Amino acid sequence: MDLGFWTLQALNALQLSMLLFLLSIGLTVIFGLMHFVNLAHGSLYALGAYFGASLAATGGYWTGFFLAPVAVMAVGLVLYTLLIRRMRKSGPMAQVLVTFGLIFALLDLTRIVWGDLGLPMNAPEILSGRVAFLGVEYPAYRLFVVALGLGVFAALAYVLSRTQIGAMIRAGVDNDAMAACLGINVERLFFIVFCVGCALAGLAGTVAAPLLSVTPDMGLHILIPTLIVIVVGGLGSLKGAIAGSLIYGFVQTFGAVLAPQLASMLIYGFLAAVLVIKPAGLFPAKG
Amino acid sequence: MFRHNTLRYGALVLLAAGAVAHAVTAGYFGLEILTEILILAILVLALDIVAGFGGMVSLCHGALMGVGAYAFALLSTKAGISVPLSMVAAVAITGAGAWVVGAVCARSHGIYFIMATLAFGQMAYSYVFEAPVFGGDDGLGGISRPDLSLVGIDLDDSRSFALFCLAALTLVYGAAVITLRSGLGRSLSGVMHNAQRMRALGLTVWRVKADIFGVSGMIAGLAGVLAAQHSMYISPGLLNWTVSGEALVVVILGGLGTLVGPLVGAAAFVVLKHEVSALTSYWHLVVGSILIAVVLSRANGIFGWVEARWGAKLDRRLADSTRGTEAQEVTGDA
Amino acid sequence: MLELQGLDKSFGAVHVTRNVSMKLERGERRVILGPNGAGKTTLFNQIVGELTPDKGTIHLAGQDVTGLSVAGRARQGLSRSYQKNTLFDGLTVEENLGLAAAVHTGHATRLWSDSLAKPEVREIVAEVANQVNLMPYLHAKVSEVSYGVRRQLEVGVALATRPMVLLMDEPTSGVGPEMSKGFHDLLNNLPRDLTILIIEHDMDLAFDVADTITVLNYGEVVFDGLPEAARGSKLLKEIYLGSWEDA
Amino acid sequence: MKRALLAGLGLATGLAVTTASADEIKVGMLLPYSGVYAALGSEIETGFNIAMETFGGDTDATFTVVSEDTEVKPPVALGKAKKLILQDKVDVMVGIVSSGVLGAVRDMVDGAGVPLVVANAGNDEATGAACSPYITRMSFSNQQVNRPMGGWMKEQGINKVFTLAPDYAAGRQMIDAFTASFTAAGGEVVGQEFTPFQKTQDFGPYLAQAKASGADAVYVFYAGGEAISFVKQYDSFGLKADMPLYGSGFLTSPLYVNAEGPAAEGVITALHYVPTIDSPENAAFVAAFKAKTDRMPSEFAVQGYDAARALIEATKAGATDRASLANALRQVSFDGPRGATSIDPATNNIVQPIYVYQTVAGEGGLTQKVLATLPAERDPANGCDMAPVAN
Repeated sequence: MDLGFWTLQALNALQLSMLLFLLSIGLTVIFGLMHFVNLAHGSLYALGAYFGASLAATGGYWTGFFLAPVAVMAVGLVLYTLLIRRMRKSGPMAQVLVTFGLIFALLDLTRIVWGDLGLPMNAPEILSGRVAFLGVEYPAYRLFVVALGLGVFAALAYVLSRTQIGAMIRAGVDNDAMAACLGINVERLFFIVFCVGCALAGLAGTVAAPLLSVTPDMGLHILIPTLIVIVVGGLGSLKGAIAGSLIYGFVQTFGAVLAPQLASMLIYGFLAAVLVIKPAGLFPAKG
Repeated sequence: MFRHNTLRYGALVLLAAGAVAHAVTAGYFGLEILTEILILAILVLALDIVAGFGGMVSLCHGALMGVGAYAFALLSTKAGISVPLSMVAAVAITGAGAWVVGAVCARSHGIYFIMATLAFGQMAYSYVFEAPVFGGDDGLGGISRPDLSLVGIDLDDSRSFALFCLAALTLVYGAAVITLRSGLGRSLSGVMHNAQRMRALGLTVWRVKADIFGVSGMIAGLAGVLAAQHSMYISPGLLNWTVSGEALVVVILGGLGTLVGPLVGAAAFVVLKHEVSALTSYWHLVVGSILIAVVLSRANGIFGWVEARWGAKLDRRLADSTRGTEAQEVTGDA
Repeated sequence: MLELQGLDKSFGAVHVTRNVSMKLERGERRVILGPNGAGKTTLFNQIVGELTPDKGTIHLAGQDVTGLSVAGRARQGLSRSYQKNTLFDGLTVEENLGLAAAVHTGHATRLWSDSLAKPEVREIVAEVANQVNLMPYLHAKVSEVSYGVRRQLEVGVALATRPMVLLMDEPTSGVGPEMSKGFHDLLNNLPRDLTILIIEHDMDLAFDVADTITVLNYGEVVFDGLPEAARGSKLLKEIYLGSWEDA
Repeated sequence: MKRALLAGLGLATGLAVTTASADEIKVGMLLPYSGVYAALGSEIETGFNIAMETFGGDTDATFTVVSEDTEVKPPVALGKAKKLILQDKVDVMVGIVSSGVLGAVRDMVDGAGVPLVVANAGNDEATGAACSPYITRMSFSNQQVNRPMGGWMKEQGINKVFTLAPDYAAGRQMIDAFTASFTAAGGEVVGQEFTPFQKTQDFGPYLAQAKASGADAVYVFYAGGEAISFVKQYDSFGLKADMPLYGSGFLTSPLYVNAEGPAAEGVITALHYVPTIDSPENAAFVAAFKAKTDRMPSEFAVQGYDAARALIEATKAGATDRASLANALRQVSFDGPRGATSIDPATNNIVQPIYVYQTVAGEGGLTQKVLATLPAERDPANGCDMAPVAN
């Protein structure tokens, strides 16, 4: 267990964190802005993986990488127009039920379209090897995921803090009624954020496909980790999403190494502890 | 606070009559389904008490049911304690566990409360899954039902057991109504409407939440005991969050905060699932679409829809015919 | 009965109360005046425990309650009404009063008996309903009664815990002059040994009902004394120029 | 006790069950058609149907099949089993993918005296301490497919091994069986980790541990989605060159190997069936399966195929009802796609050769190269004690 070992584990943790960050940022901003609990976010992630794998099979990895998020965004657009918009004013219970129904329906739709067997998707040639990094050999693709996650984080941080639409989003998260009074078209803002959130979920799915397995239940398996991330971090904030992701990645990875018997319980214990001490997560968008 | 109205009484009578008629006439599989419905109904009543009347949407009720089931199984098969005593102990243990969870989570609200309960449920699930004493993934078998031969009832018979579960459900329903109408239940509705004001009135809000969560946990524990006796076999899957999620769906599908609605929901959900899964292995799609349709109808679940449509009308008609129109002047201003 | 000593509270750079002290004797009726943003409601929140002061102590009937929770202070005999109605909208007027009375009588946490059926609870409900003129509306839902009635209920709920000290945050806020008159009578109906602290905007009413007056400005006590003295104060005129002229 | 149990399962009045007509056998199929194992369910069913079409004419008996979805949930499966036994009054049941489900229905099947042909679930107890004259296993047992690899790997000059498996009963049984035979042969297990079952997405932490352990090779058991993730991640860390990957054959099952892609190349595992076994029986089976699905069959397909075959063989021996079917199933023996296949009447577990195979690139995708055929071995009785077969 030398330094290289711990570097390797730290990179593993970082890689898992970034994957979860891609997934949770969309969910948390949608929640913060629209107060909408989209439990079907994980299903969109699964769709991203399936679209990515199908597109990659015909046009190569990068086709999947660039088009799958667009395809998932299109699905998100349909969902928004048919369902989500009508559900905006409903209470959280109705939203839970409708998105639960969506999970069920999307699960079976993927089974009908793609079957029960896993789909193949490989990392592109250029990223399939390993590179020397910080004194260890690390899979290039995993470094790519880390870089992508950090890149998205930086881009979102820039958009949220420096641009007009970012200011509108922050205003909307803070107080949507007030934002509407200030002349912000809140509905359009919701729509944009929802679409971007869906695209990011799709991106996470495509990126995860070469790492993990593309199976129908992958969306259900990722849902709980994602919810843990956004709740630990605090809903609605970029800072919360990145903090929650990092915490999850590191607790999970180092828990598996240092306390393997507790590995599966550790993160739940951590979640419970956070909520006891800070009932609204570590960095909630609103005080 | 919970109130009965004509429609609710009517629905209860219909449900009870249907259950009894089914229990008397059904074949083996029909009795299986009925028992499944009755046990699920007990679980969703427990969930409706906290979620519908206290705003505490729990995602650990499946785990609580599992705790009841495992506590009963371990006490009765491994510790050699008699069946009735094990039942009481299992219910008490689950209630105590739920009280602690409720007390710890009481400060959280909304999705944070959901996630906090999920955390505790999943911890219990992981523990049961991994600790050898619980038999791991393979589960525990050899669980027995209570011996009622003294009163001439053989619970090992499917029909008697279904009726036994029906009796349990009736009892639980009564207990739920009493709980909700008690001082504690009234305080709970006060807390749900306005926790800040209740605090300002001098109420220790977390205690009320924890107490109600404990009562609800006892009921969930009873559901677990009955589930264990029904299958005579239990496995960790009982504690998984998906069971809690399904229970929550049943409560919302039936009508949150109506007590009667979740009973309707339980029956509808189980029957629907069995009917659809007999036709296609893609039953998730059908059930999912129906859930979406119910929500889009903008009603508070199936029973909520019925109530919104006919409940008020029915009550008004009855009120008119008996008392005349005295109810009108209340709205007058000062 | 109620004694505040040196209450200080700031949010970041904003000082909302500065070294506020006052002392209310048993049965005293004191009105707090001050322009918007003077820190009146913040002071209330500190007294009842919804905010923790940075400095200072609060004594209730000779006991230091500064460390107690909101509920703890309420159980010691402190009760408040809110400027914005804080009621149980889905419940009836009777149930609203009953909830408060049940907490006071200890029936609020009993599992096997209905608090509203208890004679001691019913007695309080009836008495309070009489005091604040809610008798005709007992069985109506809060959402069904008029704003004015809700305003009365707001005070009624606070009264139903049988407090020693009652804090009322702008009880006549949002109601017409008719209701304000009614409120005067309502106060006269209350027992004389009840200590009352009121935030009030209506000057006439304030001078009518107050035994003593405290004026807050920028979080500081700028006047503490009898109404007659307040009326003549120059300082107050400056602070309150517009509304004083009108009054 | 037994009587009480019987009664408990609702059989108090249902014991005297009559079968419809002597030569009409009603089969209850208990498989997952939804849930995580849905793919296995349909694979087994396809195999079963092919055998019925191929060999159905060999017997006078006719078969009608009632299928029920277990959803891989033990309580659901138990309810469905009760329905099949009590309401549909089936003569025999076939199926069961997960060990948990088998554990749930075991007492019911044993009590009701309805023969059950297990078509997948491999928990050792089912043909050990919890064996029943009514439960015959045509698939494999967890120890059976892993035990032979211990000796074989040692022979290949591998001395130090790191093991990994999901943390549940089957994972532990598979690894324990391997560890026992590997250490008995003189090998050393230098590290062992069990990963949270179905909750592990990233195996990176464990792979780093394996790398740091200094083992010669890694031996694992994973199946389904976890197998796909694991094999891909093992390859991406570049561990295959220094530390070859071995395992239980489910790791690179033909059902999943496609999704694993080139990452699976070179992995050596052992299993009771691979589609490249060179025999006329297998060739016929593979041809029939490919004609139907355009894919190579997996071990799950052959389990379904042989389960149907066993039924047919039993009826050929004159079995007509629950009791005689149970008795005949225990003595079944035939040459099938996996070679000489028979049931050990002492435990009712299948006796079959084990194939060590390497996943290699072939024309049209990955294929399985058989490296060694290890002789069939009976499992030890493991506490199984039941009445001998009647003749």
